[in-house]
Amino acid sequence: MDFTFTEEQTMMAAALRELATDLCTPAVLRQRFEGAEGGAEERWQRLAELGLFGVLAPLAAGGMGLTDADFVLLAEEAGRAALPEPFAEQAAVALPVLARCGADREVADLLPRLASGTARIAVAHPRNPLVNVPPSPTHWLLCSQGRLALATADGVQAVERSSVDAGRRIVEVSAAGEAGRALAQGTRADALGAEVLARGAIYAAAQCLGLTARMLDIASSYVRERNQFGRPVGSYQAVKHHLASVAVKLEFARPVVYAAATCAAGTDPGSLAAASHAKLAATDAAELAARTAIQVHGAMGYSWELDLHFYMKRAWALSGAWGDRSFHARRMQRLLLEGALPLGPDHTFAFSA
Amino acid sequence: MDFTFTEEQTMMAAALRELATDLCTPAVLRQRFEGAEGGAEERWQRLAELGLFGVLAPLAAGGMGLTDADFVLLAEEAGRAALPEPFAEQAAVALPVLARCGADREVADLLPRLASGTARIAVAHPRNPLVNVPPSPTHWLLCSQGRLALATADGVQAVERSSVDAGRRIVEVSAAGEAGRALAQGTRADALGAEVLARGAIYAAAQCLGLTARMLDIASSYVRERNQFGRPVGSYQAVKHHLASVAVKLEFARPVVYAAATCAAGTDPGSLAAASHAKLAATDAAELAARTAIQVHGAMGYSWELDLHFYMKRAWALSGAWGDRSFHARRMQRLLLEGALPLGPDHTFAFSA
Amino acid sequence: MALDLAYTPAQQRFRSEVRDWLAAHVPQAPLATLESEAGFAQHREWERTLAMGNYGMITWPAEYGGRGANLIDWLIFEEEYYRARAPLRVNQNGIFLLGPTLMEFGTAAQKARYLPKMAAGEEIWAQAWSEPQAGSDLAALRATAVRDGDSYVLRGHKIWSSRAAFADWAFGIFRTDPASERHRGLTFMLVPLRHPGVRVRGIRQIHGEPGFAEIFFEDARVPLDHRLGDEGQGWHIAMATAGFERGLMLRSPARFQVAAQRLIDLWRSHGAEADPALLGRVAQGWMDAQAYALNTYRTASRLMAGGSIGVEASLNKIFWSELDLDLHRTAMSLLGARAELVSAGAPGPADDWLEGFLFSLAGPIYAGTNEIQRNVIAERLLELPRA
Amino acid sequence: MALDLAYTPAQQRFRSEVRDWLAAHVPQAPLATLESEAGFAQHREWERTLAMGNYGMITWPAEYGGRGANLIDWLIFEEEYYRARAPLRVNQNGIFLLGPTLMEFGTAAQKARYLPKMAAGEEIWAQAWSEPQAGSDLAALRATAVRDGDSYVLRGHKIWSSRAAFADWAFGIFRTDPASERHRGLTFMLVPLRHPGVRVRGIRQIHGEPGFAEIFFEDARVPLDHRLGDEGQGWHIAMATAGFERGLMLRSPARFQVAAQRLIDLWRSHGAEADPALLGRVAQGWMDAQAYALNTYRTASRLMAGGSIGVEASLNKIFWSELDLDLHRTAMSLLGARAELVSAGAPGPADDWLEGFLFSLAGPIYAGTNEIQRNVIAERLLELPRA
Repeated sequence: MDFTFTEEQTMMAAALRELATDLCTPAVLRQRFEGAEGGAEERWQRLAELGLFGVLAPLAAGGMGLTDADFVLLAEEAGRAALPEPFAEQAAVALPVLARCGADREVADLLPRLASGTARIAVAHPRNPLVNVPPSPTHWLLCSQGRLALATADGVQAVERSSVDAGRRIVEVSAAGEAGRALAQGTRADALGAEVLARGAIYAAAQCLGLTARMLDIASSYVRERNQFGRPVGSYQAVKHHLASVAVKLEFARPVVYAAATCAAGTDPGSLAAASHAKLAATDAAELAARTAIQVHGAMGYSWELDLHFYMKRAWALSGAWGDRSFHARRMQRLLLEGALPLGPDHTFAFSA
Repeated sequence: MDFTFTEEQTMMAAALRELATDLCTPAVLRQRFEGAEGGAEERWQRLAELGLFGVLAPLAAGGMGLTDADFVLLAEEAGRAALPEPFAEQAAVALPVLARCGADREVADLLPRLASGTARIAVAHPRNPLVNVPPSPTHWLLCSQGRLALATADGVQAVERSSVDAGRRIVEVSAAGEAGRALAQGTRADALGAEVLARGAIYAAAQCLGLTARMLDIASSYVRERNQFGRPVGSYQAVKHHLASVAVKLEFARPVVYAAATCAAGTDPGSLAAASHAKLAATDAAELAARTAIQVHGAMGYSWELDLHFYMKRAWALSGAWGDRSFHARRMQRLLLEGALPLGPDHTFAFSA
Repeated sequence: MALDLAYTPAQQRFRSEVRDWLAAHVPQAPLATLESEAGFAQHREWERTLAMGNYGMITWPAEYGGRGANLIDWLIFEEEYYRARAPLRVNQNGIFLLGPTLMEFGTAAQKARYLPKMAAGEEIWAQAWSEPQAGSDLAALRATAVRDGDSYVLRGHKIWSSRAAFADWAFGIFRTDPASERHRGLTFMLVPLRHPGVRVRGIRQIHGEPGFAEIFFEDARVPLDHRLGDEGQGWHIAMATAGFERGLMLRSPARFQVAAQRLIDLWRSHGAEADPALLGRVAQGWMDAQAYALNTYRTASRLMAGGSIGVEASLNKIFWSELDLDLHRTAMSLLGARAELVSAGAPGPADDWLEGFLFSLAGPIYAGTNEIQRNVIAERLLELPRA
Repeated sequence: MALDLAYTPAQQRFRSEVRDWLAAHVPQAPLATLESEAGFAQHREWERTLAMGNYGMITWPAEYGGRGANLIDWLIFEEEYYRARAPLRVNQNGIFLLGPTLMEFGTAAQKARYLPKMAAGEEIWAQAWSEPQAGSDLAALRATAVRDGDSYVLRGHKIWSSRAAFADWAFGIFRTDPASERHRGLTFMLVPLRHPGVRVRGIRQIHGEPGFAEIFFEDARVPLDHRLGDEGQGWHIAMATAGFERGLMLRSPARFQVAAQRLIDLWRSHGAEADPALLGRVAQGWMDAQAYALNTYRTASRLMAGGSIGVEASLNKIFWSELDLDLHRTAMSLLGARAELVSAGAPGPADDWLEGFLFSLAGPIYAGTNEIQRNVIAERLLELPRA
C-alpha cells in the first residue's frame, strides 16, 4: 500500500508539462479557436519523440510496458495545458484495449505504429458520440452494442461538429455499428467496450484535474494583482473563500481519479464505481473551478481576450464526454443499491487493482 | 391586483407580536424545554381574548369572518415567537374546514366554541402523524383515507412522543381511522382532508417565515456585538455573506407563502402547487437560517444557554410536519410534468384565489 | 381587501390588447443577432414598430411618448412580450435608464431633444460607465471632460459598454475636475458615438461575439449642452440611473418563467436517461422563477402604494442571477454529451441553451457583483458593521 | 512500483488480528453516554481493556506503551474499530494530542509521570483552550498562571472544554506574563481538575447533554513541574498540539464510511416515498466518504515517505465537516416527519441520526471554524494577500 507517485512518474509528467509550455501555450490555443491548425502536427511529433504514445504499450510493440498508474499524471498534464489532441484516447484508451486483441494480425501490426504515433486513432463509443479526432487520423476504433471494430480512416463516415470548445476538432460518426471490421462481438465486445468507456471516463477525469488546477492558478494570479476599492481583489474574504472551495474540491477529487486509474482495466463493480466516481468528482471540481474563476475575474473573465475561457470550455466539453453526469450518477446509484459493491470502512479499495 | 397588506392586517399581526413579547419569551420557552407548562393556559386565554381563534370563523359563529389573507401574518408571528400551542391548527386548519360541515349539528355547536377558544382541537392527518396538541384538548379532527371524523378528546388514543423541539407537546394517534364520528366519507372526505393538509402546510410555512426572521435577527445581533481578532465578527465578509444569503431566501419565500394563503381552500392544481411551493420555500429558508445562525455563533450557538436553539428546533420540526420535503417535492414535480398546471409567464396566478 | 391577487377587468383587457397586437406584429422569423450590424438594424426597426403601436415604453408619461402605465400593467406587458417570444430590446439603455434620468435631471431643451427620438426608436443609446481600472469600483474612474470655452474635451477609455458597437449615443460620467478624487468632481455627459475623436472597438466575449465595446475618447469635443445636470453632480445622477437599473423594469420575471417552462420541456424530452436528481433541479427552477414573479408583483404593489426600492434591489439581483445560472446549468446537464454543441446558423435547442448558459455566467458579475450585493444586504438590511 | 493500492500480507494479517480481538472484546451492549458519570466510567473501563490488548495507542512508540505502528496500520485499525461499532474514545485528548506533545516537549520526568497512566487509560485528559472572549481568536485569552515561589497560581475561566466534566486532568495555555499581549507571554500548563481552586461546571449543549464544560480557576496552585516547556513557549507548543489535532489521527475516514453505509440502508428502507433527488445525495455521501478515505491513505503515504502535513489539514477539516453535515442532513430528510423524534432510552434509527445531526452542526465550528480554514487555504496554498 503506497499512495504516492515515484520520481519516475512525476518526471515523465514534468516532461509533458515542458512540452506543453513550449507547444501548447494560450497563444496556440487562441489559434485553434480561430480555426487554425495551431501546431497540432508538431505537438504530435514531439509527443511521439518522447515515446508518450507507448507508455501503456507492451515492450514487444515498442512501448514502455508501464501501467495506468504511470499514465494518469500525463493525462492530468494534458488537461492542465488543454492539449487539443486526443493523446489519452490513443495512448490509454484505444491502445491498451487493442492490445487485448493482439492475436489479430492487423492489430498486431497496428500496435507498434500506435505506440510510436505514426498511426493515429480516433475512438467512438455510444457514450462518447462527439469524437475528438487526431490530426490526419489513420484509424478508428468503433464501439457499438455487441461489436468492437477497427476501421481505417477512409472507411468511416464522420461529420464535423462545432463545439463551444473550439480547441478540439470533433466529429460525429454515422453508422458506427457497421463500419470497419469486427475484432470482437457479443459479450466479449461489450466487455472491451466497457473498458473503453471506463478508460475514456478516467482519463477525461484526469484531464479535468489538470484543468481545475490551471483555472485555480489563473484566477489566483489575477486576484493577487487586480485592485478594486484600493486593495487587491484577492484580499477580500468572499473571493478567498470561493477559491478555497475550489481547492478543497480539487484536493479530494485527485485521489479518486488516481485510485480509479489503478483499476482502469477492471470490470468488477468496484472498478466501475471507481471510474464513475472519478468522472463525477473531477468534472464537478472543474465546473466549480470554471464558475468560480469567471466570477472572481469580474467582467474581464467574460472576454475572449483572456485565456481563461479556453480552459473553462474544455472543462464543460469533457463534462459530457465519455458518459455524462447523468450516466455516471445513475450507474453509481445502481451500484450502491444493487448490493454487489462491498460497502463499509474495510472496503476502501474494493476494486481489482 | 394588490400584493400589499392593509393596515388592519398588519395591526392584527402586531397585536399577536405584542402578546408573544409578553407571554412567549425565550424564558418561557426555556421552561417548556425543561418540561414545565410555561404559561400555556395564559397564552391560550389571551389569544382567545384577542379573538384570534375566530379570525376565519363565520360571523354567525361569533368569528370575524375574515380570509386567509388576513390570517397569514398571524401565523408568521406565531412562528417568530416559536409559539408552542397549535394556534394555526385550530384557527386556520380545523375551523375553516369544519365550517364546511356546518350542517352537522355537533359541528354547528362546536364552531363558536372553537372560535372563542373554549373548545380546543387537535388535528391528525396521515401526512402529519406527530400532532401538536393544545393544552387540555377537548376535540380531535381526524383525517384518514376516505374519512373525516370529529372526536372528543377522550375518544382518541394518543401516545406522547418526545421531540427535539420540546417547546411543543406532540402525540401520535393510534387507529385514527376508527375513532370519533365520521363527518364525511369517500371523495368528499378526501377533498376536505386535502384542504386540511394544504392549510397545515401553508401555515407551517408561514411559521417558518417568522422563525427565519427571528433566527436572522438573533444571529445579526450576536455578530454585531461579538468581537474576535479585534473586530466584530459581523464585519467579516464571510459572515456577512452567510447571513445575506438567508435574507435572500427569506425575501423570496415570503410572497410564495402569502400567495399560497390566498388559495388555501383551493383544490385545483395551481392551489396544490402553491401550497407545496410555500412549504418547500419556507422550510428551506428556515433550515438555512438555522444552519447559518449556529455557524456564525461559533461554539456559543451550540449551547443550551443561548435562546437560538428553541427556534432552530421548531424549524426542524415544522420541516417534517404537514407533508415533509419529499412529499411536497414529489407532488410539485408531478404537477409540473402532468400538464394540468398551466405554465408560463401569463400564469403566475394560476390558482383559484 | 388587500393581498388581492386577481387581475382587474381593465388589466385583463390590457393583456388581451397586448397579446393581439404582438400576435400581429412580432416578426415570424427570429431576427439576426444584435451583435451584428444587420441584426442591430433589424432590432432598431422592431423598436420603431413598437413605437408605432405605442408599446415602446408604456410606463413613460404620455408627453414623452408613453402611456403612463403603472407597474402592474408593465408586468402584464412583459409577460405577453416574453410569451410571444418577441425580440430583445436594443433600446433598453435609453428607455429604462437614460430616459427616466433625463426626465428627472434634464433641461426642457434636453428632454425635447432626446426623449422623442429615444421613444421613436430613432436613436439608440449605449452605457459608458466602466473603465479598465474601474470595474466594480466605479469611483476609481479617470476619463476626463475638461471644459474649454464652449465645449468639453473628452479623453479616456471606457470599457464593457453594452450596445456601443452600433449605437448612436452613449452616456456616462467623466471627471470634469482632473484633480478630484473618488466620487467628487464627476459630471454626467451625453456623447455622440459617431463623432471626431471617438473610437469604438468591439470586445469579443467568451461566446465569440462582440456584446460589449470599448470606447476611446481622444480629445473628442462636445458642446456644453451635452452635460446633464451640473458639473460635479455626476455621481449623484449616475446613482439615480443605477437606481433605475436596479428597479423593476429591466429584469422581467417573464424571461425566467419562459426559461423554466422550456426547461420542463427539456426534461420531458431528455428526462428518461437523466439523473433523477435533475428533476428536482428542474422543479426548483420553476419554483424560483415563480417566486421571482410573485415577489416582483409584491414590490410593484408596494411601489405603487408609495413605497421605494432600496436594499430589495440587491436581494433581487442575487436571486435572478443565481436563478438564471441554475436554470441554464440544469439544462446543460440535461443535454449531457451534446451540451457543448454550437449549431451555427440553425438554432437548435442545444444552441439556445448554450448561448443562454454563457450569458447567465455574466449575471452574478454585472450591475454590481453578487459579492457587492451581499455586502450591501449585510450592511444596510442586517446592519452589520463595515470592515 | 508506486501508486500501489494493495495491502501487504502483513497489513492483511494485522487487520485479521484486530478484527478478531475486537470481536472478542467490544461490549455487546452499547455503553451509556460519555456525558453521564456512569457512562464516563464505562468508557474509562473500555480504554483499560484496549490498553490490555495493547490497542490503546498503536502508533505510540513501544517505550510509552504503544506498538510503533505506522499510519497505514493505524487506518486499518480504525477501519476495523468502526466496523465493529466499538465505543467512542474517551481518551482521545490524551493519546492523540497531549501524548505526542509530551513526547516532543516534556522532560524525562514528565514523560515518565504522565504517559504510562495515559496509555493505561488510568488518567483521562481534557482540553482547556478557549475562554469566553477567546473562541476562534485564541491569542485573546486572559487566564493567568502567575509564578509564586515554587508554584503557579492559576486564575481565569476556560470554556468549551471537552471531556472536562469527568476527566482527571486538563491541559491548556495561560498567561504567565500578565502584561503580555496576544501570542507572547503564554505558557503551557498541566492542571489537575480535582484540585483546590479548580471548579468545573458542565455546559449543556443543544442536545441537552453536557458535552463541554467550563473550568473556573480561582487561585488554584500547582507546582512548577506542571509547566510543559519554558515560560513564554506556550503558544509554540499549543500550535504543535493543534498540529496533532489537524493531523490524521483524530478524524478517521472509517467513521464517515460507516455513516454513509447506514445512509444507504436508510434509503433502502425509506427511499420508496422519498424525493428521488435524495438518492443523489445518498450516493454523493458515499462518494465523499470514499474520497475522504482515499485522500487519507494518500496523505498517510506521503507522511510515511517523509512529507509533512500543512495546509492539507485545513482542506481536510472543511471536507470532513461538510461531509458529516451532508450525511446527516440527508438522513434527516429521509426520515421526514419522524426526524424530530427523540426516542429516549431505546435508541432507534431516528434517534441515532438526530443525535448525529446535532453533533454534525458543530463540525464546521470547532477545531478552527471553516471560515478560518478557508482563509488559511487562500493565504497559504493560493498565496492570496491578507486583508
